[in-house]
Amino acid sequence: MSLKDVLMPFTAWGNLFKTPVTIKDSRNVEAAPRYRGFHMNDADKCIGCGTCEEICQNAAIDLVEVAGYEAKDGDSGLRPMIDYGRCCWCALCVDVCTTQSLRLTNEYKWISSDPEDFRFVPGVDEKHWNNRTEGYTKMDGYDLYSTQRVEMGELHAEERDKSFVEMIKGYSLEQAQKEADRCVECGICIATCPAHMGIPRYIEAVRHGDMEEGLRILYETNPLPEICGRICTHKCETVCSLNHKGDALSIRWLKRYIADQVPAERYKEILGTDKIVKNGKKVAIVGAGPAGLSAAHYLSLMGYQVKVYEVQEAPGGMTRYGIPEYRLPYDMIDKDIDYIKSLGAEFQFGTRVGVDVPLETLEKEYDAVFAATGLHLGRSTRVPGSDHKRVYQAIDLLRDVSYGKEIDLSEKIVVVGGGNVAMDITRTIARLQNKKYGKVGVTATCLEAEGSMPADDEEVIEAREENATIDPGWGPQEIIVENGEIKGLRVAKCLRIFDDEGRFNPTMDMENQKVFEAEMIVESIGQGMDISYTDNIKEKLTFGPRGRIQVSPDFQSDIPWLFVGGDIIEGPDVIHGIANGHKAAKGIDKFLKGK
Amino acid sequence: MEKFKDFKKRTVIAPDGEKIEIDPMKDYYCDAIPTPRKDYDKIPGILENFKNWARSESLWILAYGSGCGAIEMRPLMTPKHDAYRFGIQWRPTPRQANLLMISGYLSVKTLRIVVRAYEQMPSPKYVMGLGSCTINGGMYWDSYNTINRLDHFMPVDTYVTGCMPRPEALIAGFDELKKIIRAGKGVGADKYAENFAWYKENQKKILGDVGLPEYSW
Amino acid sequence: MFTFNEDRSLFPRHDEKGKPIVDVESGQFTKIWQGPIHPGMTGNMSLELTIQGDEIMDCVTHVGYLHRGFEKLMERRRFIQCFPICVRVAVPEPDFNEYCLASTIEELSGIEVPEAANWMRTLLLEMSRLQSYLAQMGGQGSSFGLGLIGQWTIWARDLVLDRFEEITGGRIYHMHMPPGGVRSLLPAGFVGRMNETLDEISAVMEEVERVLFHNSVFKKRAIGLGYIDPNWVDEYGITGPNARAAGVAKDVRKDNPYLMYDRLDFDVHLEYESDVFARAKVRYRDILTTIDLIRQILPQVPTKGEFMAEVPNVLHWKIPYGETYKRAECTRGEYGYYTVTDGSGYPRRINVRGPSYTHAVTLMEKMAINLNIADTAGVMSSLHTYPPEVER
Amino acid sequence: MKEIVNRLKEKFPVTAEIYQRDDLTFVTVEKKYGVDAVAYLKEYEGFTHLVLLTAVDWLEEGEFQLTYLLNNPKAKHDIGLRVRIDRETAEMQTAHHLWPAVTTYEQELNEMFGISFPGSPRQGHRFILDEAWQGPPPYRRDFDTKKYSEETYFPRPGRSKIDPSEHMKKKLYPEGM
Repeated sequence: MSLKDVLMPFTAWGNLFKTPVTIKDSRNVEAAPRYRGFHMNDADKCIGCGTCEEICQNAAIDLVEVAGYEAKDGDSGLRPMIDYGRCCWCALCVDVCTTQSLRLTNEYKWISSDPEDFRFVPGVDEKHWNNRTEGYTKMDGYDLYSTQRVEMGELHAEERDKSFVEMIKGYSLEQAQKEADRCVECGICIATCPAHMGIPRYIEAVRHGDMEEGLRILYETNPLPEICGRICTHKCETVCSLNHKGDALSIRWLKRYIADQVPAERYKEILGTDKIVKNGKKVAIVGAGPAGLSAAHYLSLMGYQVKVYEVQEAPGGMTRYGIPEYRLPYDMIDKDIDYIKSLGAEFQFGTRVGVDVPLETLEKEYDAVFAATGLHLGRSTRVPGSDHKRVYQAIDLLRDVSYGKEIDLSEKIVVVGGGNVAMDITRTIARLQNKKYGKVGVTATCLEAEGSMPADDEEVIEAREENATIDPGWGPQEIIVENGEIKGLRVAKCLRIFDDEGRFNPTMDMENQKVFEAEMIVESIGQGMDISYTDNIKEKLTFGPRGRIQVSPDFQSDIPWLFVGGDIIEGPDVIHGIANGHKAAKGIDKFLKGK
Repeated sequence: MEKFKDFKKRTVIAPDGEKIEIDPMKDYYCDAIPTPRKDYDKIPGILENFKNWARSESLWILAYGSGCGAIEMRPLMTPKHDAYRFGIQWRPTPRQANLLMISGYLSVKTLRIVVRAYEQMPSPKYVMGLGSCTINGGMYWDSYNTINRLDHFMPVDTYVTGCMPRPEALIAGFDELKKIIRAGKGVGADKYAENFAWYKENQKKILGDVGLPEYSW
Repeated sequence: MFTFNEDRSLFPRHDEKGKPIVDVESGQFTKIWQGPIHPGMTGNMSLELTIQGDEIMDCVTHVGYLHRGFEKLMERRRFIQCFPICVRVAVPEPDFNEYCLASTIEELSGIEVPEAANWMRTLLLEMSRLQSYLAQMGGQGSSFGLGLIGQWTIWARDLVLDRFEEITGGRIYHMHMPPGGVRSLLPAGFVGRMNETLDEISAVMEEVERVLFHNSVFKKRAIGLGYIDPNWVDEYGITGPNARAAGVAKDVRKDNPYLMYDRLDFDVHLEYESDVFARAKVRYRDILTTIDLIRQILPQVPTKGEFMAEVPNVLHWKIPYGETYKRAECTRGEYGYYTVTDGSGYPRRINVRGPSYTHAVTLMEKMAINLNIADTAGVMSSLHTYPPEVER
Repeated sequence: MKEIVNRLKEKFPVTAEIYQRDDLTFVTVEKKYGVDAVAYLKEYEGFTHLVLLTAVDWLEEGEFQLTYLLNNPKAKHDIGLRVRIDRETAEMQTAHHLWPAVTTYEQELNEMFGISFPGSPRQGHRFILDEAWQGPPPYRRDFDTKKYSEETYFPRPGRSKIDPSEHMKKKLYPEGM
């Protein structure tokens, strides 16, 4: 111990002359710009997916109903309520938020004497930090799940533009599991899917590699997984919560993956449908399209003896005769339908109900009838010249291709229409032309402008890859016929399609016209239905807008034994048909059990 | 109760040889339960207002951190925030303190101590709950060893939210508490006395019946 | 300079039957409880002391005042959910929990962490070490009545917390190292501000050196107090500065280099007196080393690039069966996580190995014997124990 | 590491070995050799530093796994010695004579898992839990901490659990599906 040790501590007095470090105004200290303070939610952006609730380890987040936000497609109408008696400000909810609507502000003072106060709905309840912009947000490059879709293998344009080989290759197990892993299991998609499929559950089955369980979940609501897995309009993907900051989950391909993995001969064993107890009642189904097949499947399972009447030579309806083989191979249709056949459903082909078999006969022979005849009549543009023999309906041509008939092609063809059917026929013609002439000369045109075409984006992109010309935004005016031969289609620029009241009433710019050269025109502007078989009982039925038969939620018409569904009621698309068939089957069961 | 096995009368010989009789039960606990002040919830008069002002400007905190939040109290004692200038200081024993800060979760073992410390503090006394844990269990909402709601065990005057609250938030909390005291609403001790049976029942549900007299003083 | 007046290690505490030789019933002894309030920033822990006069005859450590059952709670949380909760294990120094948990999970699920994230983690761990040491230094001074040291170092620690706040958005619980990487890189202008902070802390440390280490009071009380025999290091599982002050070079950063420590240049400081004073000196020199390390790290942290590996969807992250142990050198010694997974989305078991586990219980009980009551706080503080590590 | 395990194998029957990292190995021995193997590693192989001793509850298999994690400070190696013991009887020889710290570990395991170590000094004494603790050993997997907390600690009411998909179905399709 030296004198130095005694004196040294006194050097602390040197601080006496320094500026004090004390914060003068301790009450108004601003936190750092990235401080994790109180929550703020952009309630209009939020979709109430509940992922924040899912990840919160403190159970601090509840989804609650909030005034002003109603449930709609892609938005549950719920908003997160946060309990500051639980929160630990870890900000995992911000990191995981699918819409990035949730963030933290850098406000940190909240004092109250009432412990019940500390529960609020951020962004909805009035709080003094609501207009603060600083605070914690998720950084780019930091993701708790992948926002990128697993790339799907496709045939290249050169490989596919001459053949009808299926162009989507399908996922491998590893890819499927990786894609399935992206699902956040919010379930927003379920309500939007017309069939209300258990989407998160079957995706979970893919993740676990348990395709048998996946198949069981699929068949709860959808008896045509192979078909749906390829050509479904996938409304679920448009509302997928991952869509908001990345790619939507490819729900459709995952569904297809499950069905592809299970061989047809194991279906009965997996689904437990080896033995079905028949109840002795009989149901007739008109039309072997998705709705009819779906009804046939569920009715068969319930023990009904089902007979399906189909005018064509093979089952599948539009899926077989309206969709080209490169999108939906016929053996995949057969796989689904053979299973339905194996459940005991009978089919009678080449029979037109109302012509070959009157509806009255069905009424007598069966306990109930389900009519799902679909939309098979092409609609015409009715422009001058559209009655020419070289003006075709897309739907007729597609059917002919399915039957393997030779199409009378030309080198220059114009397709009128911008929907998926128009793309189907355009791409089909492109392939046929490529085979026949070695080059493609097909142009598709439609009223809708680029970007708002009703067809799926990838359809348009792929059609262009296959060298078809897509020139949207034109309204057909006249088919130019010279010497009995078609020379072209005169079109005018379309300014708007709907009028102020939202009715279909296109306005053209007559100054801006041009002519698409063509030797053949294909019209694909929608389809109509043929329900002439109901002519005899027409007065007993009620008809809604656009000539549709009015039905109850069970798809029962005003005639109790007649159920109607499919494209002629809702849609048109395959998943509505499947949902209709399922609901109708339940309705028929309810009706017949109550009888 | 293993911990209280030594709580019996005995004679202790001090180092200088003096014999000292010790009866811990009598020394630390009493059978008389507390009584609330008369008319404590009435609007205070001028004298009481003056007293409340004096109380609010000298918050003496029991320097006992029950949980995480205690670490953010320490910077208040440093020159940076210097809480002493607001009349706030930390005292080593409950007898000298009138503000009990529950700085976060309370494990069962700590609850036992905190209840006793609270009872030993002279009236009027105030309780401030820091952080989520005191409000609704916080992170440890599903833990088998931490209580979820502080207001079931002692009257709480004010809560400061945060996990854990920043020192600045604590200062804001003191400001709020001062307002409460000046308004004559800092009557936690009276509420505790008034609802003594209910509080004791809740405490005993968790701490077990320790076989001690009801109230420590 | 240090003399041993008797061989304390031989003091018998229990006879062959395990009964304490100290007989309270005889009236010769008094039993007092020190704690759970503890001077010197150590957390809530009690020492049940049996004293004669003011000399401690027997000591039993009681913990559990901060027990929240983390290991149980983590068993019912998903892997990502463990990450916010695990930091609460050691309040004054939470980042080591984050790192150890994240690295075990990364190892078990085979995730490669980007280099930028590793640099960030190294920086955060060193900053965390700095603020924890500063807090301890204040506690060490306070426990001998030198409250001024605490005023300075806790203030200096606040500066580090401000820097933490800038990077991570949190002051105490940073939660910046989720399994797979870090949440963000450094904000703009951070390096300059951090360097300023380090300058200020260096200035404070110079003052601490003068006022604490050249303080006759501290010297008189701390030198020779709380001797740890080098032989006890393995016997009692002593790690960190406590071992280094006994002349045993134990430092995980050198022994089993993790993160970027093999690319950094630093020394392990040894002292041989093994008393409270020597331990304080080791820590003091460690603070200087840490400041130097941060200065080395700062220019090397990438400003852009990938900082988060691609992790499976955290909502249903499953890890196949496996077990591993990862350690890091925290301010108290070896900090480690032993993680067992079973193929589900939840950990089977996570065991936290805090250095305080042995320091605060077994070692403290041994060292307390023959101390004066007044010195226990100083000795405890010099062991730098955090009770939450003991009971989790 | 391999040589050490081979030497260990000569002395004790090793039922499983996992080379987790270059410096970390896990080996499993039978219960009756457990403490002897730990002592052997300590005395002859230089694993003088006990890192931790803990248990894992394999409820489905009806067994506890005890892990003695040992560190060789010179070679900078770790070895995790694992012993499976029956969950019903839950008893193991004590190793407190090897390191004093084992007493604490064994006391904790006794309290939190209900594993008894006959002969270990502080068995049966409360360590972490409160004296009033009446429940089962809490680290056992069949103890449900959430349920216990809800029953004991007055959870604040007023929480709701709404599943978005169910809610949407109810709102958008009130007639049902």
